[in-house]
Amino acid sequence: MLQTFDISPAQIETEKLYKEMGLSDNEFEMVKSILNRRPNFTETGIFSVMWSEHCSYKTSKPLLKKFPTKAPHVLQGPGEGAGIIDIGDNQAVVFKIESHNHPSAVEPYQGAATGVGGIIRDVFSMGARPIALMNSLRFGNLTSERVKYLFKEVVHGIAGYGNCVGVPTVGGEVQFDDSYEGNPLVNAMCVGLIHHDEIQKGIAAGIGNTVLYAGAPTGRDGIHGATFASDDLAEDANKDRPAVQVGDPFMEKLLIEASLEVIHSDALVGMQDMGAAGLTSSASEMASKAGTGMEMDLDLVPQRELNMSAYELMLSESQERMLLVVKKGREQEIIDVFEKYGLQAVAVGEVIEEKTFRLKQHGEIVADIPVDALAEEAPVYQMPSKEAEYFNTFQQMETQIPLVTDYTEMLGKLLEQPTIASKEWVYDQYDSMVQTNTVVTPGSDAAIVRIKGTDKALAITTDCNSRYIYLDPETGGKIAVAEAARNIVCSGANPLGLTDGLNFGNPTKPEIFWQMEKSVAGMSDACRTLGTPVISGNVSLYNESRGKAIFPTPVVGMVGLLETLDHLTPSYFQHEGDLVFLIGETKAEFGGSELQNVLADPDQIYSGKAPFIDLQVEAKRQTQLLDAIHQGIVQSAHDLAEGGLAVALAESVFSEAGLGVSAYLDGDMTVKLFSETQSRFLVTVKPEDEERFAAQVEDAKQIGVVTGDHTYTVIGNGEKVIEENVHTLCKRWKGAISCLLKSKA
Amino acid sequence: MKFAVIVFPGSNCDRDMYHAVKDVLGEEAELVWYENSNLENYDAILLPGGFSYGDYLRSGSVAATSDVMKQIKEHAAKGKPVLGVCNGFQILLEAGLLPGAMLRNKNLAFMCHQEALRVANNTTIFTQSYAENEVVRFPIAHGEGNYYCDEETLNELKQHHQIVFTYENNPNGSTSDIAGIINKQGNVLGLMPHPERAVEAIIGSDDGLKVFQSIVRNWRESHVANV
Amino acid sequence: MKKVTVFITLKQGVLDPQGKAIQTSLHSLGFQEVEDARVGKYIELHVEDHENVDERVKEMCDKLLANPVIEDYRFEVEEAVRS
Amino acid sequence: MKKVTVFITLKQGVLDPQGKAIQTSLHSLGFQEVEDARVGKYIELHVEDHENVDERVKEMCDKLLANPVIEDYRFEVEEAVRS
Ligand SMILES: Nc1ncnc2c1ncn2[C@@H]1O[C@H](COP(=O)(O)OP(=O)(O)O)[C@@H](O)[C@H]1O
Ligand SMILES: [Mg+2]
Repeated sequence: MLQTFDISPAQIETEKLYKEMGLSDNEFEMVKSILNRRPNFTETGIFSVMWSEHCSYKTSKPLLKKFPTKAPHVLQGPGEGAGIIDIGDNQAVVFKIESHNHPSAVEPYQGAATGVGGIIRDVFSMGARPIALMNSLRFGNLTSERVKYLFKEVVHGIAGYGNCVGVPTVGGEVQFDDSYEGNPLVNAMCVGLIHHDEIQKGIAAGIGNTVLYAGAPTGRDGIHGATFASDDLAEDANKDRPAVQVGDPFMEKLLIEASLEVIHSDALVGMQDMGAAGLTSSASEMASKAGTGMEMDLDLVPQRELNMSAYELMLSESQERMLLVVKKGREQEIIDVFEKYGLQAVAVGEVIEEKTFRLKQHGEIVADIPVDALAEEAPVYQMPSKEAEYFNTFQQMETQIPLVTDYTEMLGKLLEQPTIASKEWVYDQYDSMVQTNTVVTPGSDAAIVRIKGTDKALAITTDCNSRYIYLDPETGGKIAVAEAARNIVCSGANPLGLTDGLNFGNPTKPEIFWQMEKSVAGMSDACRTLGTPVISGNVSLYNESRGKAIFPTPVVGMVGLLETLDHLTPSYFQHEGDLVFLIGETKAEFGGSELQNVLADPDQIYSGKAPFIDLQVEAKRQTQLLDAIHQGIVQSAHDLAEGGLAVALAESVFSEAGLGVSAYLDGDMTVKLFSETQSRFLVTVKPEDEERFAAQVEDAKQIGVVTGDHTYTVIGNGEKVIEENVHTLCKRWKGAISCLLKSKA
Repeated sequence: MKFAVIVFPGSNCDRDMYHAVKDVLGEEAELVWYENSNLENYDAILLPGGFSYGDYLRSGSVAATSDVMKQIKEHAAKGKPVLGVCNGFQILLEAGLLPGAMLRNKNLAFMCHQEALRVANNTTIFTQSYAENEVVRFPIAHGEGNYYCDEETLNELKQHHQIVFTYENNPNGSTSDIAGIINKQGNVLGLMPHPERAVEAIIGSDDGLKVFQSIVRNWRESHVANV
Repeated sequence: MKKVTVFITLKQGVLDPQGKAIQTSLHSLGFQEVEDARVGKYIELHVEDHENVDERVKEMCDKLLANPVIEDYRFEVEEAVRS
Repeated sequence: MKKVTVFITLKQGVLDPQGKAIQTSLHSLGFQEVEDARVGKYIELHVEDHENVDERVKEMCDKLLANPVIEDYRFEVEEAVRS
């Protein structure tokens, strides 16, 4: 680690030490002209973290502007700790997703755990009580010991943290593909509930007010985490290891309770968590937003280790810390609340009129920077973009129908693919029920969390099929949003809005930037058509290992509202004799499909076109299905995703109800069973509601009936093509992941 | 009847317990912060689940040494009901109010799902609303619920009918499938599964309600008798 | 200043699932020679000098650090080297 | 047969919430003299005699027992006393 003591501003410039910290030559020149002098070591560090992609979004900002972010029900769009959407009755829902990919690649347990801790702080720092967690994970295929280790430890880390803080982890997704082998993705989402009058902002208003530091003391953990999160993962991740932070979920739990208690005091002016770039970003952003300045005395900052330099104190990413601005003279009231919970809260500075960020240590000024230069005036780059070569090739490819001879065996094989297989091994380790609001636990399309004291509930899902996005970023981007909305609609809820977690490779490569640009364009289109504004999000770039990028993975975290629990609709079949309807026609679409994954040669697994999607058709079907659900004529609804109809039918009979299905299909069986055509739903209806349903939902066609014999049967063109015991299929689906984890590489 | 739900730093099922008693059952209940509390005016004490003091060192070990435990011991000595669920059970074990100890689940993982339980003793003040040998469903959510005691203690538990709930399909390796035990006096119950998470059908089961109903019924009966 | 090291182990006869898991993993990594593994805790305390350090530490163990139902403990006291 | 004792401790500077909690709790129990507490793991292995016991154990630590990102380890090897 660089030491600050002996390094002079001149040395930083002549020896180009700023480069080591992540600033380019050009940026260093900008810093000099902002300050009208050379920055010292601490200041250089502060600029480098604030201008890192993680804090400034310098390459992604132009893209993020394309997202629709406004709607009458949006109370807070992107820009604060988390976005807020009105749900009526003076209540609102607060949510955001955040990535912790790089820390998790290096130390999976702590990386994932602190990712959960960070996103929870984003939500309760708005004044909301965290009521649900989700996680969206990507790993390489479960064949190497390293990948298995990463997968197991990430799950343990999420469980270790989330379970302890008492926020239920109600759902998520896990996908496995080789592109994530060296660079797993760990995205965590938190949802909170708030009353309108409790909304807090991270602002440092009121000249003379006091800046309070609360929570864990600062150590040397995670220094340069923000810039580290913006770097390509070195082949030997070991060298980054000292940067790993360790979380203390117990401390977090106390911070939640204390923070949610102080918001009721009118002594509190603003509150923000210390996330990436720690004290630096929280303090400077709070001042910048309020149009004020801030002065802090670093000697007052609680410290866990001896002899910490100003640079280390400002850049540390020690966890479980908050920054508050409190009315002058009323500090003690706030401090008392924290003390009740055994937490330290100390005055470390004050809000000043001069719009500068001034830090003192040992009686000397160690940094003096115009506040806006850090937050608002960070450089923004328009990266060059170039269509990926593979794209053109894939677009030219003729659609081929893969050869499947044994449909029963293929169904079983698909159910064993880890991306499709039951994720029970994962979610059984999460406390999904604490707070006693979880109406639908993990294992369905969307998780459902009721709101006590009302008849309402929230539906929550995360989705992103990155295979489609790799093949065709724009279409894939549309599909990601549409699929999330489908999951929400199937549960009976109305989609409200979404948070996005944009995970991509190195944006300075034109083909990667093209992927970003196109997928954001596709997502934005879908958001507009489906009426789901983007209220928050996160960008994680440089997800590469050995120079190879991950599949573009813009995760969508969507929240919907059930106006009444009467609308709640299960994803699996309910009664023998119900009619099974398929909404939407099926075309031969295998690009990026699970069938392609199973059959293809290992060198070129995915190829061809991504499935086509017409957003107008999507919107129409979602609206019609939701109307039918609200009229009470739908017994179950499930969307079709990986593995197509065959897998969706299987998932619909894997329940304790002991049901089976008989489906009748015509045409090419491989297409009908395994194609991944979009905008399709599997719905069951009571026989007496058949006509009403068909009148309501235009594109629905009956394809079978729910049976009571626990058998999965498909009659294709008049012949039996699949007949299998449901229990046998279920066992393969349920056991696949633990089986892969146990088997030797 | 008035319930106290003790809140330790790190308790996280305190509100759930409160909701079950106050909102679902309709009895009086208060959340009582572990410090400076006076428990004299409460008729029953509930120790909720969670991770008191982060469950650092051993689950429940730090909470078990806190001052409030002295009052809880006094309360128990008077024969008043004490119910510890999950972390609350672990605290009761660590404090010596119940015999035995908790080990990590045999698969070393935290687990959370519904479990079928058998009411092995329906004559206690916590279970008298259940039928004999009734099988019920409560959620479990724990990493250290593998109940351990030595032979001698086990024999004693059996002899005095102190085993109140057992698992139908032992998920965690507990000795003799034990899910919940009671003290010899019959007024301190500890159990790993969560009855307070099973009080409304909408959240998966309402089989746990009878635990709280039993406590209330018993209290009413004895108070009517006293009047 | 004294440095106290407390070793806490599971009692003989108490099943140690963690130890068992370690043994299994070591085997699958090719360390067939491992016949048994047991996991315990190791606590380092720095304690101000005090007349009865030994007695005080014993008390700490009995009151908090070890659970006598399942655990045994022993400890060592030495002069702390200031770092 | 050798008895191997592995001591695993958190690296200097790595947060040890468990140690912190123990220290606070010892204080509230009246053991004010405790200035610091750190928690580590203590693993006892019984290992068949092998030419390179030390090397093998080092390998076990690197591969499985310790997490080199946040932990340090040391170990002792002695002749096992059969019990
Ligand atoms: N990482 C995870 N954490 C919690 N729940 C998960 C996770 N991964 C998958 N699940 C749950 O498993 C179920 C199936 O997931 P998935 O196959 O992604 O569903 P879908 O295709 O309908 O989006 C969902 O209920 C989901 O919440
Ligand atoms: Mg789905």
